Amino acid sequence: MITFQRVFKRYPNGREALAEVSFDLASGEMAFLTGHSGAGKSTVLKLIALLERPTRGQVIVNNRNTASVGSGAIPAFRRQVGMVFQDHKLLADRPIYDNVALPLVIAGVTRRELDKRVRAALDQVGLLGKETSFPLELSAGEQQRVGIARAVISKPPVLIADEPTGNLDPDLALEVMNLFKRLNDVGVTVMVATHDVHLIDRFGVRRIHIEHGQLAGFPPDVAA
Amino acid sequence: MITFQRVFKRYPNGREALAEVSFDLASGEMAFLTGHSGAGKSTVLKLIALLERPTRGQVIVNNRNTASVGSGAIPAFRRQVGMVFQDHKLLADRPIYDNVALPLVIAGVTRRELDKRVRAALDQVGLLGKETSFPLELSAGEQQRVGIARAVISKPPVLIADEPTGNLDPDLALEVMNLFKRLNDVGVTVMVATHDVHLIDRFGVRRIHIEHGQLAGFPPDVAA
Amino acid sequence: MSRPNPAKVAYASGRRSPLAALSTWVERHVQSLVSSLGKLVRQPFASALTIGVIGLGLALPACLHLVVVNASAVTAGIEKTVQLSVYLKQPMTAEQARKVRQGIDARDDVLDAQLVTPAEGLKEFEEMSGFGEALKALDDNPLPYAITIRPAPLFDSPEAIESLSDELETLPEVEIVQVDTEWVRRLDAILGALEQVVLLAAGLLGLGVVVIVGNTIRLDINGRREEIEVIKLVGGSNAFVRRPFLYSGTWYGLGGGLLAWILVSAAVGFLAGPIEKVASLYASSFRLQGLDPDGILALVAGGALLGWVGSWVTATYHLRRIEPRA
Amino acid sequence: MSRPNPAKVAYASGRRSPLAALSTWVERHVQSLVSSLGKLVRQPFASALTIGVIGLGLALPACLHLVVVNASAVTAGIEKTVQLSVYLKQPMTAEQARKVRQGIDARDDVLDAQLVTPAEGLKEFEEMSGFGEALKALDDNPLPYAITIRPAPLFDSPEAIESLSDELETLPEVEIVQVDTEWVRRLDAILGALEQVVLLAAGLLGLGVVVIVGNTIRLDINGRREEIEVIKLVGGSNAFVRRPFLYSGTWYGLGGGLLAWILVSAAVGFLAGPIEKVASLYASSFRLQGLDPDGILALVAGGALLGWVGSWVTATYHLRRIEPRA
Ligand SMILES: Nc1ncnc2c1ncn2[C@@H]1O[C@H](COP(=O)(O)OP(=O)(O)OP(=O)(O)O)[C@@H](O)[C@H]1O
Ligand SMILES: Nc1ncnc2c1ncn2[C@@H]1O[C@H](COP(=O)(O)OP(=O)(O)OP(=O)(O)O)[C@@H](O)[C@H]1O
Ligand SMILES: [Mg+2]
Ligand SMILES: [Mg+2]
Repeated sequence: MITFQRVFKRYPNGREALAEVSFDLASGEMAFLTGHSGAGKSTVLKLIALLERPTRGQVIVNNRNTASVGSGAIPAFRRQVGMVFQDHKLLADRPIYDNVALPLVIAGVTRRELDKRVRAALDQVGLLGKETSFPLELSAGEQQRVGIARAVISKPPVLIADEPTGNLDPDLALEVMNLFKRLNDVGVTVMVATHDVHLIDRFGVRRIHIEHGQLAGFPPDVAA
Repeated sequence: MITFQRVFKRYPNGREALAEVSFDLASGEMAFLTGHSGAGKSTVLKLIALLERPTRGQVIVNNRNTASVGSGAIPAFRRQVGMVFQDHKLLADRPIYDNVALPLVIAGVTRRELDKRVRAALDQVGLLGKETSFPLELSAGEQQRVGIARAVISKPPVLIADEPTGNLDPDLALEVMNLFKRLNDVGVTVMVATHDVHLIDRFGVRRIHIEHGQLAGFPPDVAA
Repeated sequence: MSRPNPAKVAYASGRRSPLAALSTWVERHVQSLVSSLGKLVRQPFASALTIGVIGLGLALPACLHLVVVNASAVTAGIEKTVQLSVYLKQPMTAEQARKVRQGIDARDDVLDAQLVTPAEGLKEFEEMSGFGEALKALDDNPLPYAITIRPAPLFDSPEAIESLSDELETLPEVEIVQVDTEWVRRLDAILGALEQVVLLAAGLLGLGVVVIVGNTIRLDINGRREEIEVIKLVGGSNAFVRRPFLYSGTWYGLGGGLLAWILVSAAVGFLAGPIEKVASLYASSFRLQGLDPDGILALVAGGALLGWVGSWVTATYHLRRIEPRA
Repeated sequence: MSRPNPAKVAYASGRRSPLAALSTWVERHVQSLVSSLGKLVRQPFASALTIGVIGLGLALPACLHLVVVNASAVTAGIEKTVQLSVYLKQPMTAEQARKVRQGIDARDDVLDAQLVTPAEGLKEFEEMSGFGEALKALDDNPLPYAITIRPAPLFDSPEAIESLSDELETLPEVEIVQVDTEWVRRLDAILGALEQVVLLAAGLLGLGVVVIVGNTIRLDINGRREEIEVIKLVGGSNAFVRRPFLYSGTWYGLGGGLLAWILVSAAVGFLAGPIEKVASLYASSFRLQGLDPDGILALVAGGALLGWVGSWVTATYHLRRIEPRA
């Protein structure tokens, strides 16, 4: 579902974020993406969502080589990839309901179905009843969960998340990871970048570790 | 240095974030602020920085009752309080140098001194050499450290940080906490809101725990 | 990717029928239309500023246009065609004078030539000068034969008239040639120049409206940069992001057009009194002319169109450049 | 708070001398000045849009003003004061005529009254009509005595002149009263109305410039909302945040003023040719008048001032409302 073939990424300012990364994530598989700060985790996810393009090498997502996706086709491509961001990326001037509904509005879903699905998604992240609140009226953890609801509402075959639990307390972090696992169980391919070594240990899923822009073996855990 | 006296906070939307919180943090003391997501940690820090005002009760910072600080005096007041934010709050269209220098520019420091201090602050967080980069060209952890450099550059007597390690890998998180500890050692009053139970255990500093808007005893650790 | 997962197949469901797609499309547009209007109404001050600027920009050429229209109406009441008076030498017989008239009348550049006998001339002079009875006392009519000439339509430019006048003066029977209604021509020249100014101003200000709307939309886009990035991040196309801006721009233009109409009507109402009073002193039945229905339509529809054009150009240009940074 | 910590005392150091503070203040302002200009230059298209709109807004009243100035210059060549011609009844002796003149001259609403004897009248008529030699043949002068009257300055309104004319006509010695130069007055009335339009337009467009700059600054503020929040978050005062916007606004206004000057000059250059050609046909030495140095200064400095005012008002109003949300 997600295949990296000898991907090299240099940013316009000359910084080389990925040296040569190759991996393959099968359809319905789940993986943690780990590595120190600045290792290149977010870069990998940006390449999958076509927020950046590789300098060299191939990135194949959902059977499509991203190199073949022209700029006009990017929106349709992105609708196949659910994303959860470190900084939530919510619309501050729209209520939670509208934020979560956004992908469906873009896809042109009818009002009735939209309403049903928004409620279901908010229920899944435990935020039913907050529809009319605005993002800034929520705590950081609550905002994070709104972002997750938005990422899954259009039922994308691929879901990527960049440190989705960084702002959550341990209980909530566990809950969110369980949510990702449940989605994975119904066939969604999931990739989660995280620092949370304790969570990684708890879930017996595949781990892709990056160090200085290259795949590497796992380091010894730093945990207490 | 920071005193809360029976503080009650209700947000305009009717949500009661703090029920009745009282504590006292002496000058030069350091404390962790903990609690589950939505407990009211950020609300406490917002009250200290006068980003919000208490509905009832007194908040006294740096010997001043915040109730006596008129809106015209808020800027001067805030210059006495260094803040590190969960979402960095950097200026995306200005290089790192300008971001870090901002508090000094506001304070009207001369060019020469400014230059010296910006370099010193960047050095402290290990980002010397990135002066001309823009925030979005940095990884999340690097941005977080830029925010810390900006918070400490004007040498404020009080430093508050809202989950400053949420986006950092464990090594870096430890390093950042050590930086806060060092600042505390030279007399800065430090208050850090965090979820990171492992760090809390490592540092033998005071812990203020909030549960449902009230001070509470510490919960058992969730860690692995 | 390999083995089909039954759960997954159910999960990625949902083709829609063409009819449902159409109804969704209509629904979307109606919603954009209403919500963009709602947004303007919710920021009354800001919208008023933009609409005010556009309204002024549209009102100005409209006002100038009315100035020209009305000034033309004033001068229209006056005989506008230039006329030449040819006074013949004395003494001259009626027969000779008629011949001269025929000669002039035959010219290509003359529409018609009319002979004025001394008797007719005297009568006209009496009426014109107001000397009335005084002249009746004259024993003898001292006036010469005269011929009044209207130049042919294609030869009424000042240059043509000058050469006509010069040529006539060389005739042996002609004493002197006079070109009349000089001041009307002078006024006409001013009006002509003014009309050029109006055209120039209308062009510039039409461009100005596009620019104003474009600028507003550009800054609006800038102000909603984050929102746009987020929408693009979750898969919104350029067209999707642009739609509300097009509606806003059109509303701005429409509002500006309506405001311009109000401004022009107010200006006409404000000036009608004094101007008509002045006119009435000269027994002129002049009435200040306002915008006719066509003009109003042009103003309002033109405003909306310019608004749409301005927002389309700007939104298309600027939205392409906003790419999500994550 | 309790025991003084030596490390801490050293840490929170740094009072500055008044001189250093002043030099920092100057340095800041110069820096804002330059950097705000730099920002405009770095967004050439966007800045050009705003400056273009302001330039148009300023150029228009300036152009209208010039229309009036030049139209006045055209009519200034013509005797402007109204004149009444009073023709006395015949027969009349010179003595009687002089008495009538004295009676009229003594009136409050008459500036002066001049007697025109039949001989003088004939001479004038000859010159005016171009009949020349023809009239020399007259045996007898058929003209009556006439009195030409210039009304007193305060009594030259159309109404006053009408009543003066009416009263004079009731005198037993008066045959008829004629009010001259009607068309000049008509033209003047049009110019007067136009001048009102110019005043109205200048007022509206001055306001328009404030509104345009204000609107631009408002949208600019909106677009930099995040930046403003961050600056306020780290302790920037309203004045600190406002400074760059004031400089931008002033630059916009100044640029607009300069552009308006260019536009007006271009329009004058564009129209001067045709208009002067028309004028030359009538042997008039009329030259199209452009902006004088005072006008240029007013345009440019006025533009800058209006820009400053617009940005000050908007920035003060809007920046207060942006409070950091964290
Ligand atoms: N847009 C960009 N332009 C230039 N350099 C960039 C850009 N984005 C990231 N980088 C650089 O690339 C490197 C990898 O960044 P990336 O964000 O992928 O790291 P990361 O593993 O996600 O780190 P973190 O855990 O701190 O989020 C960093 O050194 C960063 O400075
Ligand atoms: N501006 C606001 N308006 C209304 N309600 C708010 C606002 N900010 C916070 N709240 C509410 O107050 C409660 C406490 O929020 P706060 O941000 O203080 O929690 P927190 O402890 O920082 O949580 P987290 O760990 O998720 O950041 C939450 O339930 C939130 O919904
Ligand atoms: Mg990252
Ligand atoms: Mg918080």
